[in-house]
Amino acid sequence: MIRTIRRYGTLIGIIAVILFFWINIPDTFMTARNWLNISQQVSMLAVTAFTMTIVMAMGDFDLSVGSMASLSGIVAALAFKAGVPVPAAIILALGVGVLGGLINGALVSYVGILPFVATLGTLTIFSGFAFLISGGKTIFGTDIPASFSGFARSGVPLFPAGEQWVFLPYLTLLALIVLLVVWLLLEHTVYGRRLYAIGGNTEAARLAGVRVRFLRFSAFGLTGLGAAAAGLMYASRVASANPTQGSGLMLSAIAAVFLGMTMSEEGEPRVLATFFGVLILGVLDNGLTQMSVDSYVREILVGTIIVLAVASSSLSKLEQR
Amino acid sequence: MIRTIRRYGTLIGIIAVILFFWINIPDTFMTARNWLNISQQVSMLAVTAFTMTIVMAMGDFDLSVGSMASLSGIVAALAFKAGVPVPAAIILALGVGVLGGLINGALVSYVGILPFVATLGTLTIFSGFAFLISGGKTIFGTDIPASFSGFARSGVPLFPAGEQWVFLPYLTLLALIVLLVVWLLLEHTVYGRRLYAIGGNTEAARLAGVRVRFLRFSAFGLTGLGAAAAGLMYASRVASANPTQGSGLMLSAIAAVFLGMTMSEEGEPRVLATFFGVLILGVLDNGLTQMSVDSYVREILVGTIIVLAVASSSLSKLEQR
Amino acid sequence: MNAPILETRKLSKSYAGVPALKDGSLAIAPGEVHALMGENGAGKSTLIRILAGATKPDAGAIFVDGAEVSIEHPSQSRRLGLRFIHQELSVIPELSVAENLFLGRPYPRRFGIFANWRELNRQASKALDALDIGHIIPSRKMARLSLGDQMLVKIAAAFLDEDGEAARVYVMDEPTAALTSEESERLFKVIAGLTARGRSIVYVSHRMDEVMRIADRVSVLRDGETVATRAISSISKAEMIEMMTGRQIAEAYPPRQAAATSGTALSLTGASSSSAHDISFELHAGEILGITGLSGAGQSDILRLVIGADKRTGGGVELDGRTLAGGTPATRWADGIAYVPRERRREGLLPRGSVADNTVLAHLRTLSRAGILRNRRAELKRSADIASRVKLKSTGVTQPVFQLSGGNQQKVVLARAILGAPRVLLLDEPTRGVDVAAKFDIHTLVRELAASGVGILLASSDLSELIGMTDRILVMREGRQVAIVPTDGLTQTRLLALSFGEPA
Amino acid sequence: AGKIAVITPYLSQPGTQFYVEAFQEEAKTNGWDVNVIDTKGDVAAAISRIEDVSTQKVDAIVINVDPAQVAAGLETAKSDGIPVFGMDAGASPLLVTNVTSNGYAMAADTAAYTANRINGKGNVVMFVFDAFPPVQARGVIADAIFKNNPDIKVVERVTPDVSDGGIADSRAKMEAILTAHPEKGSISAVWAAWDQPALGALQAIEAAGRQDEGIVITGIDANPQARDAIAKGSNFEASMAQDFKGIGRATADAVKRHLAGEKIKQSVIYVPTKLVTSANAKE
Ligand SMILES: Nc1ncnc2c1ncn2[C@@H]1O[C@H](COP(=O)(O)OP(=O)(O)OP(=O)(O)O)[C@@H](O)[C@H]1O
Ligand SMILES: Nc1ncnc2c1ncn2[C@@H]1O[C@H](COP(=O)(O)OP(=O)(O)OP(=O)(O)O)[C@@H](O)[C@H]1O
Ligand SMILES: [Mg+2]
Ligand SMILES: [Mg+2]
Repeated sequence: MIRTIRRYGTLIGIIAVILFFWINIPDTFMTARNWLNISQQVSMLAVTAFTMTIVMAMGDFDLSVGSMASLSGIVAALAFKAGVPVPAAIILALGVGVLGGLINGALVSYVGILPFVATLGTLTIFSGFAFLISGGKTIFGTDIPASFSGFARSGVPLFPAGEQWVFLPYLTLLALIVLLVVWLLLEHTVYGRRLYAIGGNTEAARLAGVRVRFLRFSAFGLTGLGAAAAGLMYASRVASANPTQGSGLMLSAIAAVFLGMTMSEEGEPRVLATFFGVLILGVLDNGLTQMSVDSYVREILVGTIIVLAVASSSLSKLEQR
Repeated sequence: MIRTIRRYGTLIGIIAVILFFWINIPDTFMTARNWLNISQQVSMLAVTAFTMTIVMAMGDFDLSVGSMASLSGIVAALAFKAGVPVPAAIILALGVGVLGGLINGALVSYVGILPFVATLGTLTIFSGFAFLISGGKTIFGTDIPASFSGFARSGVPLFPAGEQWVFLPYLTLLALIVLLVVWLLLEHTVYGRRLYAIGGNTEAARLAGVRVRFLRFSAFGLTGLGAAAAGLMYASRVASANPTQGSGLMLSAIAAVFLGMTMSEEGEPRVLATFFGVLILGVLDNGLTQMSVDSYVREILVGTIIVLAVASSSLSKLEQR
Repeated sequence: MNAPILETRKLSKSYAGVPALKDGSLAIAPGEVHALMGENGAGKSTLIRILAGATKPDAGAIFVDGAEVSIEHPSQSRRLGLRFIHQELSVIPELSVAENLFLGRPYPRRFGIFANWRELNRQASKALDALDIGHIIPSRKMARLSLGDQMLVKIAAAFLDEDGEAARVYVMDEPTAALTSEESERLFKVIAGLTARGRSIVYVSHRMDEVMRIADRVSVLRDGETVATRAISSISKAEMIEMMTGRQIAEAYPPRQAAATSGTALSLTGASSSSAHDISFELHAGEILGITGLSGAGQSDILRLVIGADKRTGGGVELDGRTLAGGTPATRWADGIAYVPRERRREGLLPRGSVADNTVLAHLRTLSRAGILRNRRAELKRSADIASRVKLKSTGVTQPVFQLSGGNQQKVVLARAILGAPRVLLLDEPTRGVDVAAKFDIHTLVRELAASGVGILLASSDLSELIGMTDRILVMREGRQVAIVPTDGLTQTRLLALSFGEPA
Repeated sequence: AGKIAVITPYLSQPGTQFYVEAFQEEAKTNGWDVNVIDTKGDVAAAISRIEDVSTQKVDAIVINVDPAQVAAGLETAKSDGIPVFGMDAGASPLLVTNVTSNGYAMAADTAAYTANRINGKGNVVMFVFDAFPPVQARGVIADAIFKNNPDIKVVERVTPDVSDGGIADSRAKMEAILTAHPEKGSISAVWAAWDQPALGALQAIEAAGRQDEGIVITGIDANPQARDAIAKGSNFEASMAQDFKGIGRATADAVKRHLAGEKIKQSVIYVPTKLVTSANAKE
C-alpha cells in the first residue's frame, strides 16, 4: 500500500486533478479538442524537459536552456531577415544549439566546472548574444516567413468534428517524436545506460571504463539541440522572436523532470516520467484558466499541487527507514 | 604554484579585473565614492547571497529567495498603506520571511522533498501571493513613508570630500553586519559547523548524533529571513514595492556562492568567499557601465569572466588527480 | 556471569517484506569483548544499526542495565553510553580531524557560543595521543588523510570521553577491515585498556584469528537469528565456521593448480604516476603477483596507474608485448585489463543501480546489439551467471546494491571484473569485509582464473592472504618499489620487515 | 451578462494596470463577468490562454499584446466565432478593433521638449527598451529628432534591466554614467522611453549631488511617482500622460457596441494624450 503511494503518488495526483476538472468543466475539458490544445501548449516545454532529462540522468543540470531557446529563435529570425531559406535557417539555429550545448559540455567535462556554475555563466552569455545580435528588438511581421509560422498552426488531419476537422498539431507531433527518440536513447542504448551510470556514481563509472568526459560533453550537446528546437517551436508559434522569450522554460523544465523523478522507484530522472511532469503542469494551467481562476491564485495552486504531489511520494519514502 | 592558482585563481581574477578598470577608468573607478556606490548597489544581493550560503553549507539550495524578497517588500508596503508604523511593518515582513523559510525547511527536512523541488514550488507560491495581495501592482509614492525610503539614501558620515561629506551608506553597513553575523555563525559556532557536517556527509552526521532535521529546518528559516531583509532593502532603495522586484536575486546569489566556492580548499561554500563572489559581480557591472560597454556586450563579458574565473581554479584541480 | 550491561531480545527488522534480522538476541557482560560473527548478510550490521538508533526495529526489545529502553535517534543511543564504529567509513571530508572527532558532541566553547578552537584541537590531540596515533594533526582536513588514518580517527572518536556521558559499550563493525596489521595492533591495545576499566566491546570481524585472540565470548548470527553464544575458550575455529555457515569449510587457501606459465602478460618499465615512482616488473600469464607495503606506501597507486585512473608521468606499460600509450580506464578495460578498486562504495558501486546494472557496467558494449542497442536479456543472463559464480547472496540480479550487506557488495564489484574474461586482473583488497566461506570461494575463483592464464595483481593488507595466494610479492615503500620476492617460504614477520625497509 | 477574458503578459506595467482597472469598472456597470489573465511576460502562454478561454466559449476576449505574435490564438478564437479586441495592442485584421494612444506623437512631444529645453545642443542620455515593440517605436522617433539637431550628441543609449521594474537598474546605470562624466554640464538631458528609468536617473543625479546642473529629464506615461517628481520641480521636468483610463473605457465601449450588434468600422481607435509639466502635474 505504502509502496503503491510512493511509486504512484504523483500519478494518482495527476488523475485526481484530471477528474476534478472533468467534473467541474464537464462540457469542454474532456474533449479531443481541448487535449490537443493542451498538448500543443506544452509542446515547447515538453521538448526542453525531455532533452533536459538527458543531462539530469547524469546528475547534471543545464540552466542555459531558456537562453538558448531565445538565442536559437533570434538566430533563425535574423537568418530569415537576411533572406536565408527556411530549412537552412532552421539548420543554422539548431547548429547554434548544438554548439552552445557542446560549450556547456566542454566546460563541465573537460574544464571541470560544476554544471550549475558553467551553465549559469553560459545562460548569461547566450542571453547576451541574443540581445546583441537582435539589438534587443523583437523580430516580427513580414520578416518571419509564413511557411515558418504556419508550421505551428497546422497539423495532421485526424477526424472531422462537425464542419471542421480536428488536427494533430505539428508541434504536438514533434514533441512526441522527441519523446520517442529520447526514450530510446536513454532506456535502450548503451549510451543511455552509461549516462545513468555516471549519475549513479561518476568515479565508479570512470573506473569501470565509462568514458565519462566524452559522454558528458556530448549529452550537453543534445540538451542544447533540444533547447534550440524548443526555441524554434516557440518562435513559430508566436510568429516572432524576442531575446527573452525562452526565459520561462528553464525552471519549468527542471520542475517537470523533478516531478517525474518522484514517480520512478529509484528517484532517477526518466523521460516517460518527465512526460507526466509536463502533463500536470499543462493540465493545471489549462483547467484553472477554464475555471476562470484568478491568474495569481492559479500560480499559488500550481505551486501547492507540485509540492503536495512530491510530498505524497516523499513522505512514504521516509517511512521506509 | 598550481596549488596557488587553484586556491587563489578566483581572487587573482578579481584583482585582474579591478586593475583593468583602474587603468582604463583612471579618474573615477578607484575612488572612495565609487566603491561606496558599488557597495550600496550590491548590498541587497550580498545579504541574499550571504544567507544563501547558510543552506548551501548543508549542500541544499533555496530557489525561493527572489520571490520571498518580492513578497516581503509587498507585505511591508501594504502594511505602510494600512497605517502600520514602520518598525512594526518591518518586523511583519521579516516574520513572513522567517515563516516562508521555515515552510521550506519543513518541506525539505520533515517531509523529505528535495530542496530544489520544494523551493521551486514555494518560489511559485510566494510569487503568487506577492501578486495576489498587491493585485499585481507597484506600490509607491506617498504610500511609502519617507522614513523608510530615507534609510536607503542616508548613511554614517565618514569624511569630508570637498564641500560634501562622504557617507557609509546604511545599506552597505547592513550588508557588512549580515556578513559578520553569518561568518560568526558558520565558522565559529557549533551550529554552523554542524551545517557543514551535514553538507559533507549527511548520513555520517546523523549517525554521530547531529539533529539533522532540526538543523535543516532552522537553516532555511535563516535564509528566508535574509531574503526578506534583502527585499526590504530593495523596497527602501527604490521607494516602492513591486511583486517581481526580487526575481533577479536568486540566480545571482547562487552564482555568487558558487564563485566563492572555487576559492575554498575543498570547494565548500564559505561566506567570506561569497563576499568576493558578490564583489566580482558588482565590480563588473559598475566598471563595464563606466566604460560605456554596450549593455548586451557587458552581459556576455560578465558570463565569460565568471566562467573563466571558475575555470582557472577547476582546471588546476583536474591536474591534481 | 554478571548481569548483562546491554541486552537485546528478539530484535527483528524486514526490508520490504524480506527479513534482514529475525531474532537478534545478545547479552553483553561488563568488561568483556563479545564477538559477533556471521556470514555476509547474516544481519550483524542491521542489529548494530538498530542499537545505534539509525534504524527502527520491527519488534523486539533492548535493555540497558536491565531496564528496557527505546532508541529513536543516534543521540539517545549515545546518552545510554553506547559508542559506535560503523561498517562503512562515515567521515566528513571537509571538516578537520578535530571536528570529526567532536561530531555530534558539544565543542568546547567561549562565551557559551563560539567554538574554542584551541581547546578543541588540544582535546583532540590528547585523544589521538591516547590511541598512539599522534602523527595525525588535529587541524588537518579529514580529506587529506589516508583511508587507514581516517578509520583511526573514527575509532578515536568513539573512544573520546565526555563529561556526564560515560561510555559503557563500544560497538565496532569490522573496524580492522581497512587497517594494516600495525594499526590493528594499536586498536587491540586500546581495547585491552578499556576492558580493564570495565567497559564492554561488541566486536564484528570476519578475521578468525583476531576474534580468537581478543574476544572473551562469541555470538553467532545465521540468517538473522542468534544461533549460539559461547565462551571463546570452549570453541574452535572450525566449530565457529560450521555454526556460521552450517557446513564445514577449511579455513585455508585453495592449492595452486598449475605452475605459472612463462609468457609475460603485463610488464612495467620505470612506470610512474604522481604517487608511485619508477615501477618495473613483469607479470606472467597465470601468475599472481602480490603487492604489499605499509599504509600509504602506494600499493593502490600501482593498480591505479595500470588501469589508467592516475595519469602516467613516465615509463612504459606493455600488455602481451604491446605498448599501451596514454590511456584511460575505458581503453584499459577494452584492452582486457579488469579492475577491482579499493573503496567499493566510493569507487566501485552505483548504489542505486541493480546488481545487474553494476556487473555489466564495464561490458555494456560487448553485451549490446550492434554495439549500440542495449540487450537487456543478455545483461540479465550474464549477470545472473556471474553472480552465482561469486556466490552472491541477493534476492535477484534486479535488487539494488545499496540493499546488500557489505560483503555482498564487494562480490558485486568482483563479479564485474571477471565477467569479461580479462587478460589481466587488478585486485585491490578483493576480500575486504568478506566472510570466511565467501573468501574461500573468491580465492578459489582467483586461483582458477590464474590457472586459465590470467595474470593477476593482488594488493592486500591481509598478509596471510598475500602469502597464501601469491607467487611473488612486490614490496612498496614511500611510493617506490623496494623489492620483489618469491612467496615460497615467506613469513608474515619477514614480509612486515621488508615493508619497514629491511633489505631483501 | 457577458463573460469577458482580458489577457496580457504585461499586467505588472502601471499603464496596463490602469486600463485594465478602468475596463473592469466599466464592465461592472455593464454587468459583465471579467477574468483578467496575466501571463507575466510569456507571449506563448498568452496564446495558450486565448485558446483556453475560446474553448470555454467566452463572449469576448480583450488582449494587451502584439496581435501578430498571438495570431495562432486569434485564429482559434476566430474559428470559434469569438470577437477579440485590442487594448493598446496593435492593429490586426484578426481584431475587431484596437484602442490605443498615439505612441509616435508621445515620443515626438517629449523629444522635442528636450531638444527645445537644451537649446538644441549638448549630451543626451537615452533610456530605451527595444524588446517591446511599442516602446521600441518611441526610441526610433526620439532618435530621429535628436539626429535632426546637429549639436545634440546621444552619449549613451541604455537598455536597463526591467525584471525589477526598471528603477533600480536604471539608477545604477546612471550612477555609473555620471561617474564617467564628472564635469559639470557634461550631461544636458536624459530622455527616457518610459517613466521608471527617468525616476532612476533622477535618484542617481540627486544622490550624486548634481541636481543643480540643469540636467533635463523627461519620461513617458506620467505615472503617479513621476507626477510627484515633476510637481516638486525636480530635474524630472516632463512626461506624457496617456489617458489609460480612457483607453480602458473606450475598449469597454467598443466591446459593448459590438455585443449590441453594431459593426465597428475603425481598425484603430485613438485616445488623446497630454504633456505633463510642473504646471499641470497635480491634476
Ligand atoms: N536498506 C535495505 N533494504 C533492503 N535490504 C537490506 C537493507 N539493508 C540491509 N538489507 C539486507 O539485510 C540483510 C542483512 O544485512 P546486514 O548488513 O545486517 O549484514 P551483515 O551481517 O552486516 O553482513 P556483512 O558481513 O556483509 O557486513 C542482507 O540480506 C541485506 O541485503
Ligand atoms: N590529496 C592529498 N593531499 C595531501 N596528502 C594526500 C592526498 N592524498 C593522499 N595523501 C597522503 O598521501 C599518502 C599516500 O596515499 P595513498 O592513497 O597512495 O595510500 P595507499 O598506499 O593507498 O595506502 P592506504 O590507503 O592503505 O592508507 C597518505 O599518507 C595520504 O594521507
Ligand atoms: Mg555488515
Ligand atoms: Mg589508497
